[in-house]
Amino acid sequence: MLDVIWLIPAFPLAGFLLILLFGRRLGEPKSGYLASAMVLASFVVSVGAYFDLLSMDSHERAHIETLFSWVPVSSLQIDMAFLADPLSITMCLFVTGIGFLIHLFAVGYMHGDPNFSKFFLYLNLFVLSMTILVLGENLLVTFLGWEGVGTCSYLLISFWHQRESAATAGKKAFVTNRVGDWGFMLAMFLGFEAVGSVSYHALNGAAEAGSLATSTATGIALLLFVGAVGKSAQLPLYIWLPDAMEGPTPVSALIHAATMVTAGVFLMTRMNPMLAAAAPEASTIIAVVGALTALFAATIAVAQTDIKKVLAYSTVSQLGYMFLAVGSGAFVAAIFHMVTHAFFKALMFLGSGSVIHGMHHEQDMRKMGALRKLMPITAATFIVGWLAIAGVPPFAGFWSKDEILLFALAKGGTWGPILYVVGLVTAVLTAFYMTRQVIMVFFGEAKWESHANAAEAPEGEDEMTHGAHGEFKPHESPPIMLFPLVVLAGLAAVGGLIQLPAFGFIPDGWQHKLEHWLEPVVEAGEAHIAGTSAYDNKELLALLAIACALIGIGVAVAIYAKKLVKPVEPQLLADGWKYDSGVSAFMGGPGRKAFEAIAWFDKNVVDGAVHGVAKLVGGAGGQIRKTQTGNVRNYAGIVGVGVVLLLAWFVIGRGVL
Amino acid sequence: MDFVVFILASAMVIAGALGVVLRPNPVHAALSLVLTLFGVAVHFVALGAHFLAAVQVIVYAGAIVVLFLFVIMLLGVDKAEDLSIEPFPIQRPLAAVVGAGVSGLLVAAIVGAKDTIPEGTPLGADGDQNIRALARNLFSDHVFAFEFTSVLLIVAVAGTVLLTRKEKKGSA
Amino acid sequence: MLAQDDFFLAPGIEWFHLGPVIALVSGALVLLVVGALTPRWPRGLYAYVTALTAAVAGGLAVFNWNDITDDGVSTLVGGALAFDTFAQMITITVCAATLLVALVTDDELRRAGKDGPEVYALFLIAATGAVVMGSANDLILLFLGLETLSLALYVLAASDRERPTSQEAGIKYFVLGGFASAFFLYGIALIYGGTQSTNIGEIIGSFQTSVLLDGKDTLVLAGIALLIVGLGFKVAAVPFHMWTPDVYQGAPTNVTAFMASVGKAGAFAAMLRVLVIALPFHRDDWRPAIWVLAVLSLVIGSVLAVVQTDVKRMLAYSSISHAGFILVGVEAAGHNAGELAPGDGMPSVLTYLLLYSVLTVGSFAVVSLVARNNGGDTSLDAFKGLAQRRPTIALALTVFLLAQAGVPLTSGFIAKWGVIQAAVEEESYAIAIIAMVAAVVAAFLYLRIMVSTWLETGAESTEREAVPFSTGVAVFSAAAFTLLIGVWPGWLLDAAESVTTYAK
Amino acid sequence: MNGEALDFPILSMLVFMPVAGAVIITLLSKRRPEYMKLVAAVSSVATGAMSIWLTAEFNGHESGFQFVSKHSWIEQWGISWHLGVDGISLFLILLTGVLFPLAILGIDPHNDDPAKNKPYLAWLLLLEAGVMGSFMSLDLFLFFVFFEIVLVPMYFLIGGWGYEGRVQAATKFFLYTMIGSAFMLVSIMATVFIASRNGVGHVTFDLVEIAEHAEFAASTGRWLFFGFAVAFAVKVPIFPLHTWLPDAHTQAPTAGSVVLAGVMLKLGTYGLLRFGLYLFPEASLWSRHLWLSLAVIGIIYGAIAATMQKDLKRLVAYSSVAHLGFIVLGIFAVTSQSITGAVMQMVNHGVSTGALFLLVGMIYERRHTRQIADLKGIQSVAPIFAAAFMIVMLSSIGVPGLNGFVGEYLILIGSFMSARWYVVVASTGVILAALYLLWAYQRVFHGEPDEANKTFAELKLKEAAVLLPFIAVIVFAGVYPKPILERIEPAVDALITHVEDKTGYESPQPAAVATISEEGE
Amino acid sequence: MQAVVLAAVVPTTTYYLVLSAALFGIGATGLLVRRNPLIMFMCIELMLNAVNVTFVALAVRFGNIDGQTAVFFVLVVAAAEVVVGLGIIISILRRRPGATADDLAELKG
Repeated sequence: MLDVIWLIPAFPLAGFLLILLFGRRLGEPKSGYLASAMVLASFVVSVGAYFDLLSMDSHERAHIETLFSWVPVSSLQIDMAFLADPLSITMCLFVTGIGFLIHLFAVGYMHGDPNFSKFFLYLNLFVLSMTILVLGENLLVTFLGWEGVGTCSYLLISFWHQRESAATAGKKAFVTNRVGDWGFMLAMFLGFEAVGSVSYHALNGAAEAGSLATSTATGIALLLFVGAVGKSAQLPLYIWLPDAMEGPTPVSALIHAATMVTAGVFLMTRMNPMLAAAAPEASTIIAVVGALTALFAATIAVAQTDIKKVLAYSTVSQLGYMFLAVGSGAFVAAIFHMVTHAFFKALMFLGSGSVIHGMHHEQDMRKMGALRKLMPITAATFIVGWLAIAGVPPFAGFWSKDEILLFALAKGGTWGPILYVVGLVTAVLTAFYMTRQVIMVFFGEAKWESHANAAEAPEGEDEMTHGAHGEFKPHESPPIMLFPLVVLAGLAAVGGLIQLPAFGFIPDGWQHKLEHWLEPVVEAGEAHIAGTSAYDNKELLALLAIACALIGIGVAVAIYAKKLVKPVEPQLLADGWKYDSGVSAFMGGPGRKAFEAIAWFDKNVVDGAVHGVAKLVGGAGGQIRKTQTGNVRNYAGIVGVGVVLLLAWFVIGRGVL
Repeated sequence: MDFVVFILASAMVIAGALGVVLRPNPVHAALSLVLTLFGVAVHFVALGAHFLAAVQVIVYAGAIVVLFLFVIMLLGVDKAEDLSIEPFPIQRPLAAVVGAGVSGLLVAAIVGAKDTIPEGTPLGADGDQNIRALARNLFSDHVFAFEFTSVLLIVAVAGTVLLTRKEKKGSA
Repeated sequence: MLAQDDFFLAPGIEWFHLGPVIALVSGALVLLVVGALTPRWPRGLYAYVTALTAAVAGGLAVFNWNDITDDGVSTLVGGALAFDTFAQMITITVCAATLLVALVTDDELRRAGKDGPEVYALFLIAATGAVVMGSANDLILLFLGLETLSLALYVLAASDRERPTSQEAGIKYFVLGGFASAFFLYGIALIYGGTQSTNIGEIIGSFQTSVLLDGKDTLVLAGIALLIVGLGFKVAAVPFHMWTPDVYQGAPTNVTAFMASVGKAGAFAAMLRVLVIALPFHRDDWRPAIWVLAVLSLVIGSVLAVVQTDVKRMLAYSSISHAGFILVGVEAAGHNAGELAPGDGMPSVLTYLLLYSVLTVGSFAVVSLVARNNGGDTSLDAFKGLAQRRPTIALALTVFLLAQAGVPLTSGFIAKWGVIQAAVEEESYAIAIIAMVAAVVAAFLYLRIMVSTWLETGAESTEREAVPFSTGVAVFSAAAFTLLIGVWPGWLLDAAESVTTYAK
Repeated sequence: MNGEALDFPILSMLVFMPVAGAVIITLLSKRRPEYMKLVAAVSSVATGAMSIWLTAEFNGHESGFQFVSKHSWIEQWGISWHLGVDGISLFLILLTGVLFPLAILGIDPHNDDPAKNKPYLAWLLLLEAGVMGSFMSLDLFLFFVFFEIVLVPMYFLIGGWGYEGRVQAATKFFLYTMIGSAFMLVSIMATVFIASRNGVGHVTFDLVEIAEHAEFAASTGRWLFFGFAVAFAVKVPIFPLHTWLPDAHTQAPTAGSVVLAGVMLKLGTYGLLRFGLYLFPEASLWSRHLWLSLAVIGIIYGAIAATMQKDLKRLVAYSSVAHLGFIVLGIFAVTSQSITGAVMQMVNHGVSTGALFLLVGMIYERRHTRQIADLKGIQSVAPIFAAAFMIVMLSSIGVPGLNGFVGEYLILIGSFMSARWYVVVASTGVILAALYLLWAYQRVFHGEPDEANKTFAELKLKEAAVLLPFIAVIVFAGVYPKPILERIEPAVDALITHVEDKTGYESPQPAAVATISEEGE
Repeated sequence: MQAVVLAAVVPTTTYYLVLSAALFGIGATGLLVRRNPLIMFMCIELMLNAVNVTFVALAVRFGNIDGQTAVFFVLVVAAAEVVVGLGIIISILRRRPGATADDLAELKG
């Protein structure tokens, strides 16, 4: 199966091309099924590859499949090649797996959309790009996928482009991502200069062999991190992700929660030897940025009212966790969290999609409530997701989050404890705002009744609303949408199994499955931190984490369900600390002014100089022509002056002197 | 004696020249020109260029100035020019600069070269000899130029015809 | 002394070698005499007789050229004329231009109803003057040639008595021309004072033998200055150019064409004779002066051309700019004047003169066609819509204008290239760059004319220009020549490069 | 040089075929416009076919000039008709050969009277001949002739078939470019003479001979180079000499814009390579920081200026300034990758910007406006049109997988080794590129179409047929650039070796390239 | 005393040349100052005569007749010039009686 690893991207590509050519003819829902089938096929290939790898000796678990020479210019030889190793196959598995589920979901969700097949066109293109991203044998192939997913993200966010906000959000996502890409590209350049190649093999090999200067390695690592910050929506570039919720909900689930946004984490993990070779400060920076983002986004999520915005900020926050892991050297934990997060966050996004679908495209949580009765399956699955993200054992989220916190503390030094505390606080907040959301949506009183008639479909969306408006009643979604929810809920519940920590009470064979699997790629497993006080007290830490989760849940229940305390939702938090609006204001204000100034400069100074010269010539001509008075005596006078000057030059200049 | 002649003739020349420039009436100017031309002729005689002196008087004074006067009369442009008016304020200073500059620089050149001008065997002062020499020179070295002057005269003839012939429109 | 008096050596007269001059004068005489005697003389033939005469004269010059290549250079008629290929080249240029002008004039005059033979005779005589200027080996003869040319041009400029501007042009040209001639003559006198001769061969000999012990010969220097004044006036170099725009504009268009071609060719020929051939020992003295004149002409000619609205006047200023270009070549020729390896300066000037003559006659021919159609209007407006009315003529005009702008694959480019190359070869980079930049400024004016011609539409009522046969032939052959040389200049360059001068 | 491969004088034919077409069109009667179109089609398609054939016959392993055709032209001045192709010029010729038939056949000048299009077609063909010649000339004189002559057809195309401000724009274009050429002309001559005295031994305008044998003193070479460089800098155009470009682009008819952006701007960058780096290696290296700085300024400045444009064509024009900045950056970084990338980017820019102009032209045809503010929501009414625009735009932004990226990437990665900090700044250009293009796209295509745009017609079959080759190249060159790169590279390597031999400069190599390639096996 | 000295002085060539230069300058000035075209011509004649004086003086000094020959030609030229010039003036003044040089300024700029 490894020889045909290229089939993983090839199936979505085929889907893309088929829909491109026949999409309109296929129409709804056939094109959706076609797309889903293609992704499923990819998933099957991935599974096959997984088993192939599994059958190999752990240190030979890397297979490079070169398709063709892509960019060969003398010393720069870049192949279009795919690397099948535990990391990439892990990624492929969950990308295609979750991707398939979301495709299915979308078939239901996008029902009735006039651009139905186009949506799946984009989705398949996205899966294609994403699989290229993760399978890439070198940075450039990854970058191809990296930009490809960015483009798809742009296309999908602005899918409902008639809405100004959607169009703007798409553009914002792309441009912000490009800021990160700048770093990514520079990292490649630096890597090529230092190593003569951009393949992971060569770069990581050089890093491991210690043949890279620390400064170079640090540079590469941090520049890649800049790229990751952009793609994975970390501070300060996270601003595009909340806006990206303008896209259809399956898109949010697939791209802006499960897969694309984790690409940064994947990249850092892929390059982990480079990070190891870099100065320790690099890791610290990553960890700090991750932790700060986690906390920052969590605080914002607390005050959001849009069902998807909460999830979006939550995603940012969880991604921060992953970077905290990366920065702490917990690459396995990062991947682990990535996978579990993919499960539960995709689940919740789809759940929210189901809610939105059922609520006739109403996203304001304040207009929901008590939906569990009307949408029982959605509610049940959502609650699983909630428990998972809140960190309640034994749901998946608990295990991964716990491991990250463990590593953060084990990092030691000045930063270790601080990061750990930040992580804990974030965990409390996470539990709090997720509980808040669940309560607001599924419990409490049904506020949607009073808003039923006022609930107008947002502008430009009327063609997508279905059912009669007259009798407004939220309804459960069709089976095709529920099926993915159920599957994901299952995964979210038991996903932790893939990497249970080495707690005493867990059987040996179950422990560290992911770690062992990923070992050829990521050698720094839990054994790495063995001996630190954190490691020794990890059961204690786990209890602390559980406590935090419960505190968060408890407080939220107290406030929103029991109404013991009046909710405090500062506007500042709802506004995201005014950061986004500040950036926008800057861009629209001084930034735009500066651009305009340059345009003005171009028109008036640079071009003005050109026209000035023309004017000067014309003006000089106008002046000089005044000597041409038409009077013959004047002419003679000028001739005479010429004579005198010439004579003077000859007689005095050349003669007498 | 030579010097006295020189002074007198030069005075004629300069006076005449100034007359041309300064006399408002064109007739007076033309007559002043005659004075100059005679002065030049006197110089020619003093220098032994008898033939040229004769030609100077005959052609210049006799023909050219007469022609001038004839035209003045023919056209009736003997109206005196008001020299106190100069429509272009810069013109007179300019003229002064040009006149003084040209003369001055030429004089400077002449003075600067006065010792380098070679002196050859003086030509005979005899008028006959002068004419002979001139003729010999004219018909040997300058015979082509001499013949070519006829072409120049054709221009004068044909040109005048072209300019002054009364022409009926559309006819040959 | 007395013995010598009786000794008279009649100079030999090489009749055949004088052929071009004789042919031209004879043609003029035939026209005048026969024209005067036979009032029924078919008028249309004047132009063709003139053209034929010019062609014959040019052909004779080609014969002469062959003789010179075979037998070497010499002098004619007792050292009065130089018999060298330089002179023949100028003769050919002058004859070619005269031929074209005659063809253009034909219809121009007939239409105006004044077609005496005098105009043609004057053309031929003026051409004779120019030929003599180009071949003169004696400053006095050169002066006579210059006066012949000038006087004929004065008359021709004033010859359109219908238009006051023509007469104004005539008198301005005359007054200033006389003024400049006086300077020129004084220059000859001063040179004579320094060298005891007016014969170029003897002048050179005098400089070769006399070694100035102390100081400089200020007489000669002042003489050179004044000669440059006279020549500068004739070639229309700034600041002696003042007459040019007025006269070019005022004179009848065919005469303007003649002035710009034959007049300029003769004047530059004289300049080369005087400066490069006769005064190589003072090349370091006169070169800077020429440099300044060249730059001034280039800059002022181009800049002033840009602000004009009358096409004739534009072309007048452009001719000043062209004069600047040619002066660049003269300057280049000055670097090694008098040496055995004379460099590219002289050939480049000769090439430029020939090519520019054809170009400018072609341009003015088109101008005359347009002007006639518009009641004598030569403003830019008159050219509007020409492309719609007469695409072929417009195309020819475009060729001429592009060539004047120095666009490749036209003769103008070859001309400019040659001159600049000569300058660069002598490392006169500054002047080369100034010339090229000035050419760009000047290009603006050619573009303006093209814009009017092609891109603007004229009044509906404007009739199509009538294109008489002879003018059409002239325009067409000039355009063909322009393009031909642009693509295949080798033979002309060969000829120019092989130009020899009599310099003893 | 192996000219033996083909007896057929293909290079000369590439020049003369369009000329012949132009001449025939000129001679044809005005009343039969369809014949003119036919002749134009035949001659341009034949030229295109020959250029494709040339590409096919081209020996990709050869670094020297191929298909050389050399005939003495103006012997007196040492000038010959000397044409040749190497990897650097090959694809520019191909691009020219292919772009012109598309422009001629696919784009009608917005002119109701077909008879008036007679000169239009003739000028286009002449333009093609000029551009072809420029890319193939191996003689300084010949190159100058072609380089200059292209101004004339372009002038008339802009002036005659352009938009409201056409005359001024055409004049500006003509004079601006001519000023640059003025310096080059003097430089060419000086080069020839100085070379003849220093190493060459005789007066010749032959590029190869001069480049190989001439030894210029450093200061001399710099002056000479300066003369050339000014001309090319205007043509490219390099900041701050770029202001003719937006005007010319905006006012030119669509075909003119396509050709201008597609191939004519490349004359400048091509010239910098062929007549800058090759002819004056020392001076080029000496002045490289100036070039690199200007290139980087151009990238950022062009992008910013583009962002603020209100006219769609002007926007694309300014984007050209930015894109060409990348190419200049690549040229003067002097590494194998950067120059190869620069050459490839010349082609890429020609394709994608050409296509952009084509699309903008189609918008204008439909809406008679180029103002962004007048356009809205076109994607809703013309999705295929929007998709085509999107692909071309993404290529222009430099999204990997499309052609624009490969060139840009090679330029940047190559330049990074020799001009690190320039690249750091230049790379931000990719952010800005996304900004201005996406913003424009959003304003034009997104949203609800208003009344005026409701009737925006979908892509027509003919238009699609014209666009398809562009898009095919965009995708192909992005996915599989190897056939292009491997033909370019030998020539570039030879050029770099030449530079190294002449100056002692060492083109930077990645540090561990040797060891890695061993490991890689 | 004075007279003796004067009589003893022989006017050298330089004297003539200086005189000529002065005459030439006066002629040039006159051309710039006078408005009557006829008088402008006369000024040109003055300049030509100045040249003649130079030629003759130099010819005598050199013992070289060329200078005198030159004067002969100048006379012819002057004559021809006057004829042509007067022809032009007549044709103008016929049309515009009394016109001065300043009045003929239609062509300019």
